[in-house]
Amino acid sequence: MALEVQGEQTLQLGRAELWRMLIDPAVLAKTIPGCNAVRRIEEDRYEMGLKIQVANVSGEYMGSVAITDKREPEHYVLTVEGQGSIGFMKGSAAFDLEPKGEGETLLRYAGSAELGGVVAGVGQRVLSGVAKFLVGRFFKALEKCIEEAKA
Amino acid sequence: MNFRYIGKKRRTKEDPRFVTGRGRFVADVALPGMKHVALVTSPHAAARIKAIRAEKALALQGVHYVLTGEELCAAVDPLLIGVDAPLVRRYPLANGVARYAGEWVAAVVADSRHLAEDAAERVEVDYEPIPYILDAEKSIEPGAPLVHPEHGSNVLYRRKFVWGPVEEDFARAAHRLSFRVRWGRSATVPIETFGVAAQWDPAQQLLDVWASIQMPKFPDQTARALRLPGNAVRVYFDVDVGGSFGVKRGIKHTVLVGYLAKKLGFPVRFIEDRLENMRGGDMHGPDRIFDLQVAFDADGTIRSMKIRALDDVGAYAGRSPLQLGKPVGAIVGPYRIGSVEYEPISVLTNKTAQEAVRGFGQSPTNYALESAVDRVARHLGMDRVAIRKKNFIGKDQFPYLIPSGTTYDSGDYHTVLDKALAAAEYASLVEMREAARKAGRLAGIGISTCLEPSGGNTAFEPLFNPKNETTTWMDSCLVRIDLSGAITGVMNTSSAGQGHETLVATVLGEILERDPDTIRVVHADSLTALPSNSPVASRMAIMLGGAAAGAAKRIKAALLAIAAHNLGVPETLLEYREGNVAVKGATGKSLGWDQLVEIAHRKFHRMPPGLEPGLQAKFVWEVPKGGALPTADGRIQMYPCFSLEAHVVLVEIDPATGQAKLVRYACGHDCGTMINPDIVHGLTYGGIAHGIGAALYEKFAYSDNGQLLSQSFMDYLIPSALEIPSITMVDHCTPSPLTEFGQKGSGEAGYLGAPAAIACAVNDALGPMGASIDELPMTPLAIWTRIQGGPT
Amino acid sequence: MSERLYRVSMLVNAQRREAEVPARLTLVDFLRDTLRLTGTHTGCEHGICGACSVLLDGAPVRSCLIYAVQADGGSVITIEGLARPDGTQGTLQDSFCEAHALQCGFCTPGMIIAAHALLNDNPAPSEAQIREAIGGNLCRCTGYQQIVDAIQLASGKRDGGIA
Amino acid sequence: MKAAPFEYFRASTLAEACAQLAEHGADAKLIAGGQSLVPMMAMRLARPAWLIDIRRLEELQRIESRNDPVSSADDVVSVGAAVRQCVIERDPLARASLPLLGRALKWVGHVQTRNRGTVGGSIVHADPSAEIPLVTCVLDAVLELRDAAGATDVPAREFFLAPMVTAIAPEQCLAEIRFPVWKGARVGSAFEEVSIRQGDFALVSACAQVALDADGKCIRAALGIGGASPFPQALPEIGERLAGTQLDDRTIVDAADAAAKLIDPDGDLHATAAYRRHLARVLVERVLRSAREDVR
Repeated sequence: MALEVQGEQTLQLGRAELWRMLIDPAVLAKTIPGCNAVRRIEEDRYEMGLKIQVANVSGEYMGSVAITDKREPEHYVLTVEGQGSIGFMKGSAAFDLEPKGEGETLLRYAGSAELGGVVAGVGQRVLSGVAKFLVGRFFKALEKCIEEAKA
Repeated sequence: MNFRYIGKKRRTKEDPRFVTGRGRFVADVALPGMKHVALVTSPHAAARIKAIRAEKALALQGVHYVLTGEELCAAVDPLLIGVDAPLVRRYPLANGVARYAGEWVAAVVADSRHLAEDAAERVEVDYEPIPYILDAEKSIEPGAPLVHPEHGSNVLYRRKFVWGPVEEDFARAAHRLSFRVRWGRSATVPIETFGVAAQWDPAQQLLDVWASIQMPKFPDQTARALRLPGNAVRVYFDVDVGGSFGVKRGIKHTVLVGYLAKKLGFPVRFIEDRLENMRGGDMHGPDRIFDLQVAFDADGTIRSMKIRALDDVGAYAGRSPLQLGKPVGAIVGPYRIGSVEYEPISVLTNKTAQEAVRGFGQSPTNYALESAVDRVARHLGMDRVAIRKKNFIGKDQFPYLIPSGTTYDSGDYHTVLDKALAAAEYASLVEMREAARKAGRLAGIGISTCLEPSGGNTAFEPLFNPKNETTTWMDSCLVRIDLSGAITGVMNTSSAGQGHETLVATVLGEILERDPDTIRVVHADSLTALPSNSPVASRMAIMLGGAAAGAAKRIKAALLAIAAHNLGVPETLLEYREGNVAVKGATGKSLGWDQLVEIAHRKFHRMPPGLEPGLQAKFVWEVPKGGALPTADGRIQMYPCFSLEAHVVLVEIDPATGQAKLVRYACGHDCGTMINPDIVHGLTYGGIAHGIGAALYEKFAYSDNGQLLSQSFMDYLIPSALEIPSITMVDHCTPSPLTEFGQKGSGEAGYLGAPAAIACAVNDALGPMGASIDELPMTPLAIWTRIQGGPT
Repeated sequence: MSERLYRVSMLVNAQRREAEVPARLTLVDFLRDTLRLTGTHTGCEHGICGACSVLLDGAPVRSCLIYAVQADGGSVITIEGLARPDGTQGTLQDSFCEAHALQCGFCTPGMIIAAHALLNDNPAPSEAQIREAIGGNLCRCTGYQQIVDAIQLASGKRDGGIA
Repeated sequence: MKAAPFEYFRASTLAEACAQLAEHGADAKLIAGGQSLVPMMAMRLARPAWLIDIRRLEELQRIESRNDPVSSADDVVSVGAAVRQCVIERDPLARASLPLLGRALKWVGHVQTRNRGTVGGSIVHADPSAEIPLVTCVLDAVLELRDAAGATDVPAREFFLAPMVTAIAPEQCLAEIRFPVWKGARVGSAFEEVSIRQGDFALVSACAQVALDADGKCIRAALGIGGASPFPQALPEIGERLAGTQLDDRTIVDAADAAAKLIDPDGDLHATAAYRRHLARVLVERVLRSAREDVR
């Protein structure tokens, strides 16, 4: 089951600061939906536990998150992989940061995710809506991090 | 023919136990101390299994064992496959590599199924995903990832047969057409999943097996894989099977459970849950691309065909590639087509493996053939009824030899089609279609005339695998008359709803002239059974019916011999009536059933010399006209008997939504003599419903990353009573000259023609807008897409 | 870690049945495995096929979608409970035999339960109403035709007692 | 397909249920009919540690006509969250006052699931294709959520956030649904959906309720689309546009075109996004026509 997501979001933070945030493991831990622990394996590569909880559905995954293709401060790729009892998930998204106004950055993203196991086999009807919802959660969490950073 | 019991309305022997909840299905078998299995399955389309860690699972109280492929594969032999591809090895559990999403990787044994599932979640498997291939056509291109690298290719089987002067016929024909149709991956999906329970008795060195099976040579294959002598496996054939229609094969399940029971020393049961069944039950059906070329004349005479059939069997081959073989025996359908080229190609992909489905590959082929006939008619502007009648084999042309070497036994195709048209009120159907069209709706009529080869033999095995010289495909029956004079028939296989107990009782009753309701029919176990090849291939009316008749005749012969001896007259002067034997004429000399039985059982001094005491007889029967190997050019007598079904259907499509509705459905059916009409009709209605599913609703769909998306009944859409219309059935009887009572098979009836007819109807509906659809199932989305002018 | 057990008590086919069960035991598993009433079948365990239909407090329900603890205090009728007191088949069951409304018999108990509930509500249903009432029960053998026939047959000769 | 282990508590009052929720938080799930939750638990996609059974709570079983003193406009029929779907089909008050809900229920599952499934259960499960949530949005119902601290009202139109995601907090229980009942006799409604088999999840559904004055002019219209967005979508802006029109065919076609532009469909195995958008347009047109005819 493959899912595609893409879009853009304007964030109230300058590009350089946003860049630093986006690759900060502490921020990753707070923004990746369901992420409950991040442990550094090597530069830009972390081990992580994920507990996805979307309404009634919950699934735990053990996996990793990696940041690659870095072109500071404008581009990187975020890859998340996990495996758990209800299957596996693997997703990656390319992020592009464009300066917008003063203290404002346009973040474009385009990614896809693959799912396998029971979730893919019985949930195909709603997965794409759920994916959009999770992207929304990511940005909400990110905005909160930005506010906290500013505060 | 005038029968006493055959062909008459008669309640079946089986129904009372089922309507009162007293059936005994495998899930009802509870053995003392029995443990339960749940599976760990691969979520990947293809992956190397790097490590399996079971500690956390085994730490749960009540969890007994976690079996891995590594252990199992070292201890059992690979499961048999139909074609000559010894390196495409299959075991119950993946060994090092998992080749489709859902493949079994480990099995957990626990006190309850609940606990087994708890434990299965805790088995940790390290997978390394590897490249996979999902597209059948791409799988045979160079460089495609290989499902079984040892085999060296994804092609399991490929051969081009040429029967008759194909090129000459194509050159001579006035017209040629070529097209592609695709049969979607669906299956029979019985409401009962597969299940098996096994118990090992170390004192007797005997494995007892209860399973939901419909599988030839099941005990032998199980024993062989488990490296046991055949007489160390006892399969109970009295387990009720909750539907099969071909797929209940279960060798891998049984080898797994048998191994566990033997190793662990307690009874073990595995009942697939629906998710395991859909993904890893290895029960998907044909998934076939047909490329057809047809050569025909201006008057509609079809001269020749070239058929390429590419079948995606999934990641392993059981008997599935042979489903391309059975259609060889009816490759021209009911038509006088003089020559045929046939190129079956069976390929491997990273999908769930395919298993036998009702008709064993014939329904997809019938769909392709009927699509060809419709296209020829459309091309020539000919009426679709007329073109069929033009090409039908005439009723006086039987026995009729088709180019691929099979002789059809009998038939009257014109009459059956006429009866179906009359039952459908064809003229009013045309009016309804025209009225719907005038009102802006889409409506179409579909007609199909399809053969059901029946009787079953194993001829496709040597045809597809020269190393396999199996030509014997017998079935048998044992009849016993006990001291009280009661009759018991013993059949030697399990049943999945086809009414075999009624069949045997009716046949025994007919021959012995005794009331079938007084006759008991039991299922032997595999150690007491006579040889049987199970109720596959629409064969039991013919084969079990024939065997029962043969055994009953032997009983009758014994009774006559006893009577002749005791009455002191030659048998030729005797008359058998309702079990009593009397001297012909009004002599008054006779011996009654009870007296004859008593002599046989108790009065050896009154027995004729040379006759065994007791009163029992067995009969083992080989398929009529079976028993021969194919010729070098692949001509072979496939099944002996050929039933015809003619479907006439009116479909209406909502042009705004693409939803198709079956407005009228009629079926004309000729399967020779019907032994029990209710049973034949029931099988046929059910077959039609199954065909409606294949045509409009059902598909095992895969995502681009090899995930089965229709894994539950929320997405694999079996039609309900709200989708299946009321069906008008009309019978015709052209007896088979090859069988005891003129009966032919009907176990696959309905399914063999319904998809073809519905597809033709949908295309007739789309025709006025210049659209057509070439792929099953024809879902609302697919139909709407075509209405919009998009690709299928 | 042993699972907590809950006491359940219910009338099953007019008999009081009590047991201690884990909360996650479905009503169908309770009927089949605990009480050994194996006439009720499981076909999908996710509420689509209807093979597990039983009457709970008079209404047909899917017993795979109910935990036994939820049915505590209730009254359940299974296929075994539709027979006459002497164990012979009731009118509807008899009609299923007469019309040969089954083949493998696996969906049959659920189908009869659904039909029974329909006829209790509506003694003379139309074909459309019959199809609606059994629309949630999948059968793979019969194409439903002889089932519809059987229910029509039964609707003409209900004897008012146990059907 | 056996659920993961859980503990079970049958609440005898709503307060008790809320107390349990407060104690267990996200580890607990309420169960009433269980027709959506139990299959998910069988597949182990849902695995609550606690199930709090509210099916028998009398407080959640009532269907009452309740005129809201604050709002002068509509009457209100309040439906307890644990009212079974089959009860709505038969209840005289619900039939008389909530015809649209009755029409929707014909599309919900099958007899066996409607006998068990509840109105509230369908709402909190929040399947984007489900019929009852769509009706709550279209009629602009108010959902009363209760927790240990008290009651909170949430408009249905703000309740559904994503597939199976709602605004309900783990410690809250949906207690009742208050449906506005339009005054005046000339109200018509319609519910239509396209599913592959009857009883399946809708590929797309649509429903409408309209009120016409004595001259046949539309004085009020409400409509919405299910299955074509991540949540059931009411289309108040289209309803407003229809008010004041004659609800003639041209207006209806325009409304359907406009409606189809407001949704956010996704593709899946059974329907592409384009097909869903098309069906939404077709169905909106059909339900508006049918609702109009229903008045007449």
